[in-house]
Amino acid sequence: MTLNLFYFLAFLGILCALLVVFSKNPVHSVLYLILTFFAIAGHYVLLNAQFLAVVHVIVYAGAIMVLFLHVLMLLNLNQDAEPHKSGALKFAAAICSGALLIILIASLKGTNLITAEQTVVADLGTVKNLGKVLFTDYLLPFEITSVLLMASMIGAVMLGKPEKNQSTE
Amino acid sequence: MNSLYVICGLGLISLIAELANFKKQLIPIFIVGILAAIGLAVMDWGTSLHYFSDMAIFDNVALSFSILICATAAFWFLIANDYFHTETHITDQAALVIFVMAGGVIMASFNNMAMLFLGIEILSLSLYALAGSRKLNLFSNEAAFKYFLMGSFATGFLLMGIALVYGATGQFHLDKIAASIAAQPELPGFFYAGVILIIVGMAFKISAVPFHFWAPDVYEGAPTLITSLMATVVKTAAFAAFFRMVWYCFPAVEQTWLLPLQVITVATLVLANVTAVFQSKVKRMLAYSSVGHAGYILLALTTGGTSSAGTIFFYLAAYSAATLIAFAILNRLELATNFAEGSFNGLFKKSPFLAVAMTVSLLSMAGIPPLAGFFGKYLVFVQAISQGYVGLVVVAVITSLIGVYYYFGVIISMFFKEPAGGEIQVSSGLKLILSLLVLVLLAMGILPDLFLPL
Amino acid sequence: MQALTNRSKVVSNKQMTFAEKMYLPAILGGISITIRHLFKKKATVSYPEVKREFSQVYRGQHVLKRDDKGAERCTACGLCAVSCPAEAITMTSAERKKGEENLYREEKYASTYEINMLRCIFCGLCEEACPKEAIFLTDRMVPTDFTRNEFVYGKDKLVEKTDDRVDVTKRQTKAVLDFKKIKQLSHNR
Amino acid sequence: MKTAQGIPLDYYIWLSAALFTIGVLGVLYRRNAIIIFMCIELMLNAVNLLLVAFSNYYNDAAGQVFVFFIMAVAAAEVAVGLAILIMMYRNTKTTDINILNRLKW
Amino acid sequence: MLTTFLIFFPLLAALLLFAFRPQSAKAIALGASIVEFSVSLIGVFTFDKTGGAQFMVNVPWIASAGIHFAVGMDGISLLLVLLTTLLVPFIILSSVESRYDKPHTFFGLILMMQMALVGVFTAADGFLFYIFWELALIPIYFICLIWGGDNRGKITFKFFVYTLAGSLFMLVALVYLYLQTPGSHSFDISALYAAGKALPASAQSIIFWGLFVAFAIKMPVFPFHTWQPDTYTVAPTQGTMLLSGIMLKMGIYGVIRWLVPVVPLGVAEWGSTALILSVIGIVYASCIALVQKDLKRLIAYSSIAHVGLIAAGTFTLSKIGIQGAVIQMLSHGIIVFALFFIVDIIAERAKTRSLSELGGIRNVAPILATVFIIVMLGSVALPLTSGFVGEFLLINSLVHYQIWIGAVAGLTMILGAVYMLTAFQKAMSGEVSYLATGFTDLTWNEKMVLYPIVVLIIAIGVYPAPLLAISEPAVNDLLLIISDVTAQIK
Amino acid sequence: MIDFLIYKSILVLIIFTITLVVAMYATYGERKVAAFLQDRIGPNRAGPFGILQPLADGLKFFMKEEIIPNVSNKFLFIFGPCLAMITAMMAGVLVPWGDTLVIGGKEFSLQISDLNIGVLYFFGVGSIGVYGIMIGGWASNNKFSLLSAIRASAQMISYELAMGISIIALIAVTGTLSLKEISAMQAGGVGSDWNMWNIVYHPLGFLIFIVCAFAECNRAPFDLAECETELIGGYHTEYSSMKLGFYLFAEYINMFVSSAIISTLYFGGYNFPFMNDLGLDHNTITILGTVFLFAKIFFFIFFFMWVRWTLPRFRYDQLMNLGWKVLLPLSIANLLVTAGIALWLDK
Repeated sequence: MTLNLFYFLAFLGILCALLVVFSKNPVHSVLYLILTFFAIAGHYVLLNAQFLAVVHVIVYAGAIMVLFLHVLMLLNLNQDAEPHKSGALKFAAAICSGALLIILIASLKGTNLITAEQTVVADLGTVKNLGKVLFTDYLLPFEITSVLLMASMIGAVMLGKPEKNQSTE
Repeated sequence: MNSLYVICGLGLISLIAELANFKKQLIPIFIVGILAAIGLAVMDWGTSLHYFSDMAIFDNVALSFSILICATAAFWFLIANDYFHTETHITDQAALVIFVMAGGVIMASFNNMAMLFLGIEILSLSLYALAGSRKLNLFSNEAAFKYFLMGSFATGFLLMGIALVYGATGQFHLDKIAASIAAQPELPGFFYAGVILIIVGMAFKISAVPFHFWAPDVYEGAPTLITSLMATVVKTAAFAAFFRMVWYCFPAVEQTWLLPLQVITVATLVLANVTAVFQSKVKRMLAYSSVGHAGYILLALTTGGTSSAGTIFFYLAAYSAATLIAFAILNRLELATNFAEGSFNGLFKKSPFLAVAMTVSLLSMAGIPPLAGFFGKYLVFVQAISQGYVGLVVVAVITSLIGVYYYFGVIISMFFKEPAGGEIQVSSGLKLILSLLVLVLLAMGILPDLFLPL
Repeated sequence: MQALTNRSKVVSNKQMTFAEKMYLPAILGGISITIRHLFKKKATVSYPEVKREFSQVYRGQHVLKRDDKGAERCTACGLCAVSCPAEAITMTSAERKKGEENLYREEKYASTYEINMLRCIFCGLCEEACPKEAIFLTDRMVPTDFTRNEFVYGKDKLVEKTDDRVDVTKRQTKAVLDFKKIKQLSHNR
Repeated sequence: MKTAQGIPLDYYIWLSAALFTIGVLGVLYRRNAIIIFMCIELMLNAVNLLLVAFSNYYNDAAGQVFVFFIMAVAAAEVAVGLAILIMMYRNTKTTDINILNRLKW
Repeated sequence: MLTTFLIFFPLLAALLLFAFRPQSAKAIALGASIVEFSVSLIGVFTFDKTGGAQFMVNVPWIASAGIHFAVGMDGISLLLVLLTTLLVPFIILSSVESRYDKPHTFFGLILMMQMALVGVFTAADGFLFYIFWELALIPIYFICLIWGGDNRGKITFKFFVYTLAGSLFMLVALVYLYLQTPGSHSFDISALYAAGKALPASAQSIIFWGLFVAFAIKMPVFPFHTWQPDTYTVAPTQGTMLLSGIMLKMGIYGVIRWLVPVVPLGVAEWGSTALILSVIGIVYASCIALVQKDLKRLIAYSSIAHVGLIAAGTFTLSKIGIQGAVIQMLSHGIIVFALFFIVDIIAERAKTRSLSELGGIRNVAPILATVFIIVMLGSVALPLTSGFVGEFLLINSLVHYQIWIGAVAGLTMILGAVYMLTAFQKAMSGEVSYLATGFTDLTWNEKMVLYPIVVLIIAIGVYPAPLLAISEPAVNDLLLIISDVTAQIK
Repeated sequence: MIDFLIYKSILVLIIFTITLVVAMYATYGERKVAAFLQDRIGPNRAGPFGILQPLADGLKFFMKEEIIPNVSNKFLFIFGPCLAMITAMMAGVLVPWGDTLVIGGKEFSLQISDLNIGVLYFFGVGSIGVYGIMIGGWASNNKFSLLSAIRASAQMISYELAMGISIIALIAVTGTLSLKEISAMQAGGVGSDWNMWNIVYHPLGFLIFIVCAFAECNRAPFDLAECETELIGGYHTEYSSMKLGFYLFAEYINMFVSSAIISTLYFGGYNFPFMNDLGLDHNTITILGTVFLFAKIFFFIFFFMWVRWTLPRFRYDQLMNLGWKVLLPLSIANLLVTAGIALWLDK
């Protein structure tokens, strides 16, 4: 059952991911990416990380992709305005990433991990559990994240603000 | 850690300045704050404190790099003083620069992959925005954009590497990863893939060949002062992080990454220096030279083991000081000549002071004694030779000769070519700062012991 | 500048106080106003079942009056057409033949008389202009229809039926008649 | 070598390697800046998936916590990235990265 | 203390010039250099002629890297320091101030140059030697760049890269040696000697080449000489004087002090090659000098020839050879300075240096011609001139080394005589060229420079013994260090 | 297992039906309320008091001609309203419509699923709800629709933040994300169990939440995405027949679900005062509770309408200012204060 679910989600994820890359229309790409994200969210649920799954949906599907779509629409890129990329370049890209895949897959051969004590903690992905780790061990990174968000906020606002003296430059 | 608090606080102050309208006093406040941060870092010297369940460790290496970052930033602010009077989004940009510093300090002191990641991102995100801060300038836009795309792409690799390493060891802490590596008789194959991916990701960040191709564009496109920030503070932070990463975390699997890194080193040295020769714009030349210097630091990194921190520190300090001078002057000239090409022509006649300062800076970068750059190179070479990497050193020597070629191109044009345009006035403030930096270069060259804490 | 009416208000541009800026009192006020309307008497009239009373001077569909003997008052003088600001009225005149005296009051009459109800603005100027007290606006409503042509009302619809007289006495008060008299006099002078 | 739900861990590694590679492919293959950007997001998500799988395998919440950080950063990155994109678009009216070759490689 | 003063006094003066930009820069510079010369004379007189290195100063400089500020002088050093301090006042005196804008910079750079040169000749620490070596490069580079002739950008740059390339290899070699020193490493000269000697022959060969290339470029020895004629031509005369008069000697001094004793086995292995290269250089340069049209260029090539001879003599590793080299360094320094000065005078007045355009100067400027011929004879090593002493010793040593090499090297005297006298004849005698009309004879100023030089040339030629005595113990020490190796070869 | 599935299916079916019916009658209610607030009567022809009006409307939607613009993206054009509908329906899963019913010794919960991340689920579904509008607006290939889609996305993102933070303040006190547990915590309200409704503890949070809920539902005064004066019909300009109906329906379902969530989070859900003092048996209380919940929901639906006919629509910049410069700081302050007090009391 779960394995079948896994296969389905994996298939969906990879298919949609490929469609993201090969769709002519950017908006379609965005939509396929959203589907991919949902497939990944499904994987999270399979992996007992419900909280993460929901957060994933909220953050990626709910915020990030909406922003993408927003920008796409704002810039009105619904026609495929992408110029033709030379075949050689595409070929090179395909070769490069293919090589990367092969390397990654090859490196996975003979996977033997340290066998952790397999006491299954079912509530690993609960808010409580995650919160505990986040606010004890990972407190500093958590706080640092605020600096990060602050920086990105200032950056985005600065770039977004229209220039007052447009004629000077 | 205390200095990190101070720096983050400065970021907030910068934002408050916008609200409370004390922008004029911002730079002095920053300088004082940064000095305080440096002071706090100095007070922690030798304590090697661990913070927040080992998320950050401020040992001497971290402290020294933090101090370097702070000091460079302080000089940067002094140089940028004028800039901050003319630009519009003063407080935003100032805050972003402060955050760059914060990211740098985090990168210098991380002990957990999460900290590294966040540090890199704080630094990078701020820089993406800063690179594009000249919003109506297409070059600036393009620089920001390229930097952003490449930076995120690199982050992807870095993260994949971290994930794979986590998969193999079950840890994010550097020391625990190292322990886990030591404890496991046989590591899974993807662990090595992870290490390589991390290296690739970091190589992007330090712009080592062949992951450097974004650097010249970005350096050229970004506003000159921001470029100087990238070339100094960012480079320092990136190397500090790189050093920690490879020598605190992966020393046991040296055989995996050392050779690739050395190949990268040679490629960086040769390609960057050779390409720099063919650049017509000084800014672009400096960009390539910056990549080239990354090669020398990489040489120190790969040959020195854990003891290479001192060498890296010294080299970075020397390089930062020289780069600050060069970019400050470049910036001044851009303002004076309105971004005309060949603004360095006949600078000696237009402003002898700037010409001499620039010469000192370039000589230092070229590694001419008795300036700091020479001693930096010297330390690198000594270290490499003592570890038996004579071949690498010979390559480095040849490339540094090539370096002389392009640095002297600028010097020749300053002293030899006919100037266009009238004299260039230099404010006494800038003069003072530049003189100070020149003195630093001289002092580092003549009394390097003072600057070799590690 | 002198105020033209006493209805104008002086708008103040003073800074709003914090409480005002919050808008909450204003919103609450608005909300309470609307909720009060919830309980107010409804203004709706369920039309077919209940009909609304018209005012005395309501101006509805036109009628061409006949005199007491049943003869049409209209002499096709054209003053109504001239006075019509919407140019909705057209007519052709004809001479009264022998034996038609009971049909038309005077020697001349309108052989056709058309009002385009789509053009008509129900201003009542035709009524005012009419020297023969022939045309009146009534409290009847112009019914709806499906084609445009149907809205061009001819004499078949306008002239009052002899068996279904329209009462226009309300419009022929003394004041009205006096007014018309004066107008006539002044015109003749 | 299985996760708590009985799915072999290898499968997850392969899956996420595949997604990661598709992301890389997209970055190299496409020219449209927004799509490149999305492909980078895809790469990050592959990493997230991998981290969650490992976290599940090790019974270690740290992996999932790390995913949080990645998500936060991704959101921040998107904000800045799109701001840059829009800024650029205002000036050039295109998001084709090849227009950006005034600064030569 | 004396050495330290000799090093830092010019620097101080230079910095003062830079900082205060006085009007009378030349006078100040001249004064400073004369003070310097007097102090060096004190050195000469207080020098213990039997002892080894003297006036030692040794303070730790970069303690962590085992680098000391160690300076001192033995006989060889002393003579070269003397040469430096002697020539610099003359060089300053010879300059026509008005020709150079920013004179304070110009003279400041010359003084800096002097500081670096003295440093090179006195350094007793490998690192310090390298620093001074490089430091000597910068002022002369700027002198040439700012005040040089046409196309100076490219040519001076070539010069700079050449010499820097060499010195970087020297640095690598020194660092390698440094890392061979025991314990916490040291750059001390004796430690380096010991470290070098302990190395196997193969390693020594590599180091030999690393060091030799640097020195060879500086000297310059064929085939590393290509920068030299252009640079000499393009440099302002004072620059050329510095380059040829003193800087050349750095290379030879390097060979004597830093190459031969450091890697004796390497020298044994490759010394003959170096020697042959030097000899090839002699012949080659002389042949080229024969066909030169430009007077300054001609002297430049003659300089290569002379230096080749000195180098060859040095590589014989015999006492006569090295002694000859030392003397010839002095003599060549003085002579070549004078030659360049005279060329400058001619060029200044006739506005050309082309031999074919000159002529008949003897008729209008007899004193100049006289001085010129004396100096020229010194250059071609006529007996009783200083040139003769050095060349005689050198060729003697070469003949001892290998008879046919001596023979070939001896050619240089003949060839030298040929091109020098041809040049003299073309420039000085014959029809009075249109360019020579209005040619005035030596001014008071120029006489002040040239007369003492002429006196010196003749004095050394007649009585070289004191000089030889000064350098003898040092040479003996040197030979002692390499004695076992030389013994092996024999 | 089978029992469970059957029971759940039935529950789903019931709730589905109820949702639809409520949404249907919400359209009727809207018209009626609008009429009343404007001193009118409203629909009263179809059936007594116009009670069959929704059916008539529905019939009309079905009977109308399907128009799909020629240049639109056909699939997405149809997919948009479907997505809007689906996401709207999905949120209802979590709401605890009542306590448990005990039938034959077995407990049946009146909640379809009690996820331990309930609030977040609601939030997530809400955040993807905007796709329906965006896709529909984009696929129409109409400038006005596109503008509307852009507005909708920007609005949604802006208000999600404040909403999320205001919820977090609530969660910080309740300590759970499960709606069921949050309901249970407010049992009674007034009476023997002295559990205040959350509105008492979080008045500001409630205010922010409800404002954001308005915005998330695209209801006036936040209905910029469909403001007819500027954008004709906004994202559904090109829509007709049942596809338009779906959009309208989705809006009312959203309203219904939002009201249900507001009632659950801040107004005690299915709890009512004195519920345990009346001496009623469990099932009765449950059923009464459900009735009370619906009463609360209907009140809030009424409130939605009430506000719509009271307040004028925002201008776009005002909308953004409100979201970013007022609600967001307020919600953060609220969070801080709440957390501070919670900590203080905890100590």
